[in-house]
Amino acid sequence: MKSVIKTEPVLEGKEVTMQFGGLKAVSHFNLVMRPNELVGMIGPNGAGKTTVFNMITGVYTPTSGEIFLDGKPIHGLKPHRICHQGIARTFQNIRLFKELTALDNVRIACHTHSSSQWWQALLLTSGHFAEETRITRHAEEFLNVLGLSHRRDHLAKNLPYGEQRRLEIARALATQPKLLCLDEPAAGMNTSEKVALMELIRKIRDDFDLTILLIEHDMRLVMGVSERLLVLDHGVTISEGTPEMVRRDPKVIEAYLGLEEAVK
Amino acid sequence: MSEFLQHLVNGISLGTIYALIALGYTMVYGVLKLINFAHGDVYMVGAFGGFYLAHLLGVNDSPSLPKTLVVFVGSMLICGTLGFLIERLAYRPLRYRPRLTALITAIGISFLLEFGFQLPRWSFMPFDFPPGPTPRFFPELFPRTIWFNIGEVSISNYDALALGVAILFMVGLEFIIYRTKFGVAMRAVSFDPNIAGLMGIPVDRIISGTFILGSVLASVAALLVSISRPRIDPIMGLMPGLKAFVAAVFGGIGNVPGAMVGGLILGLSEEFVAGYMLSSFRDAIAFAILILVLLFRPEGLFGRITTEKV
Amino acid sequence: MTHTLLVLSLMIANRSSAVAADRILIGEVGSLTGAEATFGDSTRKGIDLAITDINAKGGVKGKKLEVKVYDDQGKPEEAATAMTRLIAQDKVTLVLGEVASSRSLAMAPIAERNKIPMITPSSTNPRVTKDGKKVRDFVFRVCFIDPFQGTVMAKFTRKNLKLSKVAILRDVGNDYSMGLADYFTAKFKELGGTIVADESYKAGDQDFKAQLTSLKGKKPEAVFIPGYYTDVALIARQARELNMKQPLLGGDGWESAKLYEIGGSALDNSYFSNHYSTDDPNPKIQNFVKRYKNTYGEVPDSMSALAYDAAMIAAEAMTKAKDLSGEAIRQILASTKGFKGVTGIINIDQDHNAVKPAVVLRIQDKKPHYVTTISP
Amino acid sequence: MKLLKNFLPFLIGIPILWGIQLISPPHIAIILVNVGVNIILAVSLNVVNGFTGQFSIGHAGFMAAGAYTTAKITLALQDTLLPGLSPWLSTQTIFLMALVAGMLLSGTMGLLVGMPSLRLRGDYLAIVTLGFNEIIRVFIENIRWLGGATGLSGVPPYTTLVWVGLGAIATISMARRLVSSTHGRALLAIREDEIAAEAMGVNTTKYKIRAFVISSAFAGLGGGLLGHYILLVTPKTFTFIKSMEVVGMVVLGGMGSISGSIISATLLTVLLEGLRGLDQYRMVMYALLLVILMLTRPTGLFGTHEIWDVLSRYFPKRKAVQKA
Repeated sequence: MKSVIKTEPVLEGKEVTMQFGGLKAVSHFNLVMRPNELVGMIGPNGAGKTTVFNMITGVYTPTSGEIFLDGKPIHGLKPHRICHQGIARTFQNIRLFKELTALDNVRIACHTHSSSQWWQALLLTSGHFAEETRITRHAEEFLNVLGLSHRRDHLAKNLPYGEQRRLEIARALATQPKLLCLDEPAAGMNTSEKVALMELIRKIRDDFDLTILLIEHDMRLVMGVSERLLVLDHGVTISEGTPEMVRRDPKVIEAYLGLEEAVK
Repeated sequence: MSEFLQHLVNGISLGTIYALIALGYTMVYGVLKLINFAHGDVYMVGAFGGFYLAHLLGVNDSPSLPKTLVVFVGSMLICGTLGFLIERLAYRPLRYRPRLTALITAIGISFLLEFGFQLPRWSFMPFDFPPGPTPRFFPELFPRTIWFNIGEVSISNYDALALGVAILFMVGLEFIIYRTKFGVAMRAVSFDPNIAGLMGIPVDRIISGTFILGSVLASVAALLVSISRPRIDPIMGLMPGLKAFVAAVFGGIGNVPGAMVGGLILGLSEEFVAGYMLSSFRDAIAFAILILVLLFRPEGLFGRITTEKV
Repeated sequence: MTHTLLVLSLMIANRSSAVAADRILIGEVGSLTGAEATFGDSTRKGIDLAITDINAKGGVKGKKLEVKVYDDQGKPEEAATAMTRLIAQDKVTLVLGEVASSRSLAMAPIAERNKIPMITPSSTNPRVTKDGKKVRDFVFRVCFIDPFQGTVMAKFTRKNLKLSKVAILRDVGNDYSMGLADYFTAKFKELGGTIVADESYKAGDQDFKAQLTSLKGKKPEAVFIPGYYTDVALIARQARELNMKQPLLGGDGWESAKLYEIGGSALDNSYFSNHYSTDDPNPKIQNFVKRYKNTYGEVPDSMSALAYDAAMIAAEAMTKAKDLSGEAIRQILASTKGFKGVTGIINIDQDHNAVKPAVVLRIQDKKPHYVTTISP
Repeated sequence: MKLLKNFLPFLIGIPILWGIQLISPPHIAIILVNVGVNIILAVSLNVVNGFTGQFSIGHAGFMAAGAYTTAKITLALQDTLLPGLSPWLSTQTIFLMALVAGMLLSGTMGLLVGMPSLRLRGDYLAIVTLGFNEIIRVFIENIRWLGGATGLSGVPPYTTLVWVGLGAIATISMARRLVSSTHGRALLAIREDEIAAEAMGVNTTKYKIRAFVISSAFAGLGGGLLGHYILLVTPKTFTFIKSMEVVGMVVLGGMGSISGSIISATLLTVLLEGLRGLDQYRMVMYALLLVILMLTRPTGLFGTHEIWDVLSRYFPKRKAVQKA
């Protein structure tokens, strides 16, 4: 841990605010992520977690504030530019390319690092073929990592739910990101699937040398896997720290855990 | 000055036509998200329905108010039925398919009506149907009179009536949509037909109702236009239909006052382009204005921005 | 793939009927559907009437005439396909058509290539029969050409009506209208008149008041509207609604009973040039009008009259020709002199245009009245 | 080897097309030319409407741009002989260059139209493309240099069945190569989910415009070929009705299916020709068949599949049944 802290941050958000009309979805959000960190973001529904994701990945341009990746500003860039800079994401409401095969879903993500030109594809240059082979091999590797090799030629829409979630992760990995943002990757899974998934996420982080930002609803799960937690409520960070610290934070208990406990 | 005033009156009169057709267009679109390409042809059928009824009643020889009313009601009934049938047979089976699919059947229906009406007369028909391609004279249901003059510019009862009816329709539609049970159901179906169905709304009936309403509007528009511009033919709905669609998009498709305003703006801009600039570029410039508006306001004048939830 | 295609098309082709020995097949291409269907419809009726008449008198060379009609939807590329099919598959002896120059222009090269005579009843663009400097050997017409009719109306307006300020309202999408307007302008200016305004409309428009209002502001003494009756009737009505009292002027595209029916009294005191006058006591014309009325229940328009003449000239040429080869018929057609048609006495000139006098008619009380004849 | 693979479809195509051209009587040839041109139009429109999922209904405008450019060039160079070439080779070369110029200009038009309008979606994009179609047509009608309402007549008869066939092969190869490349997959990604595509690093705006430009260029090719067959280029050929017909072919064939577009273009063209004997009833029948086909095959003849995929799936299944 100590060695991690010394290095420069991968992602840094400074006073990021997002306003929709009169509604402040996120206000003065600050975040620093060090290399190889696995940070969990929690908060009740409508707390602004996904909005934070959308700002980091460029879907929304923050109303004010700055976001840096490796020290370079990325706020206001288009999503594809941010993706090229090294941030990849999954979506809360799975957004696979439904009518395409699992392999094609991943191959599309490999496009980010393709050097071929479109006219090469039309003229069938040898560079084009080499590139296509490389991309396919690459994509197959990622399918393999996520245990989806047997689904290579299946249409994404026909995969079971859990596998669709994993395919989204494979697709995000294929863009070769520095930072991976996972939006409720375990939603809709049963407990054993969830545990397996969290193991997988940790393994991916280590194997691919990644930094991961994770939104998760399941408290126990996110506490088990994250090194650091961030709690959002009504667009404001109400607590930040190790899972133990957050768990004990009275504000968190009041805003989020308290509610859940009370229901139980 | 009087020329400008005359252009203004002409433009409003032309815009009223577009608005009348656009109202029906926008209604159907609002609920179904379907470009009902056949709307212009329903309009054409409305005109011919009125034409046949007027001849049947001998309006040409002795026009009277009751006869005029019968012509209007009859034509509305014909179009309402046609609208119902089109939706039932050609659109409903494709409701949950990609929208382009229904667009193609809409084009098919449009062709069917246009080319069907261009056929030579069937010998077994007691009256002159199909009418064939030759234009027909639409009988004068009531004479044109000048209501008042401003300098050299005169305003006729035809123009005033059309504008009055258009405004009445706009207000009426707004009332139906926001103040009646049917309107609430329509809005629910427009929002999401599946969920509306789950909430116990008879989706099929609401959509049928919307189609009938839209088609009835088309028939009234057709009659009002045909009275003042008494030439009707099987393809009379093609260009007005297209222009009305442009007007509806212009105002923000699905939005009733938007269709009205869009129609008027389109009519006025065409009028002033043709009157003061190059009349041969009339259509091009009308489209160019539309494109410019859409580039700066992609949702149309009164449309709502729909953002996709990520 | 291509093979399947070929088989498919050959299947269509094989339906073709062999020409029986006792009849002569001629082809017709027309816009039976689409935006200009009404003109195709009139033309077809005119041709059908002519064929009935010819066959009643024993046909051509003792054989009955038969017409094969193909629709082109008013599209040039369809006209080309239809023309090719008539010649190559149906093996017609001669082709009649098309109404519009843009479609005749697509058909003319095919007639030329296959050496099959083609007579267009009403395509007025000079290029239909004369491609650049070269006259198309197999293409003829029985109607006026644009330069002639435009000139006639310019002369009439300037000399007979003694008007000097005229406005033009033309159909921008229609080559006939554009041609007439251009030649009218040239001649009228040459005769010392001025064109005070030149506006355009598009066929099928519902509203012409924008253009009319700006024309009105220029205070012309007359408005030349070289369009078709379908639009002119509405234009006239709207002009009168705008209190424009000037005479309206036009060409043979005006001639139709529908003009008077739709336009009503708005057309009073208007003039147009035509091939003939329906009130001309000439029995040939009266007989045609009567028979047309009896057959179709309507008064013929200029399209049907021209179509009738085109079919009649074709029949005469086939009768006179030594055999039914394209070349033989072509030679007779090219030397046609003094053919007495419904639309006047037709001479075919070296450019394969019909040379005949034009009559100018005045509309009063929903009827055309003969005013004068202007010779070429 | 590389070169061979590149030109293989053309090398195989030329003798076959040549053969067909030799044995086809003119009335068959003209139908085949129409089929070929419609294949070019449908397949190229499919790149935008089917692959990329953008709703364009202004294809005829780009056809017009290509047709007029090509015709203007060949008319101007009609009597020119390129040095060092036989007359035949010289005209063929001029025609090829004119076609390429036509494609370049229509592609440029596609760029000019696409850049502002591809920000719009769905029906709004549709109406804007339709609007541009009409604008292009109205402008041509008003330009005397382009022949106004009559158009350009006396266009030299350069288009042959071989030319059209090669054009179709080029279009189909373009579409197939594109869709099986990483660039084509980027287009498919846009169709499936624009936001996800963008998040995966696809510059959606750039790719949409690129698809639009390629599609427009090939529409220009179709226009140029058609013009040099009917020897006439007129605004009447390029109305929005023509655009709608092409959209009909694409949807009927199945959005995103190349073979679907080919087959539906062929089917509809041959069908329309086969019905010609019915006079006025022809278009009524055509409209009825269009509606019935759409109702019975709502996703088009092939959906998003290709005939080669469908076949390969069909055969193993039949084997399985036999075993059982």
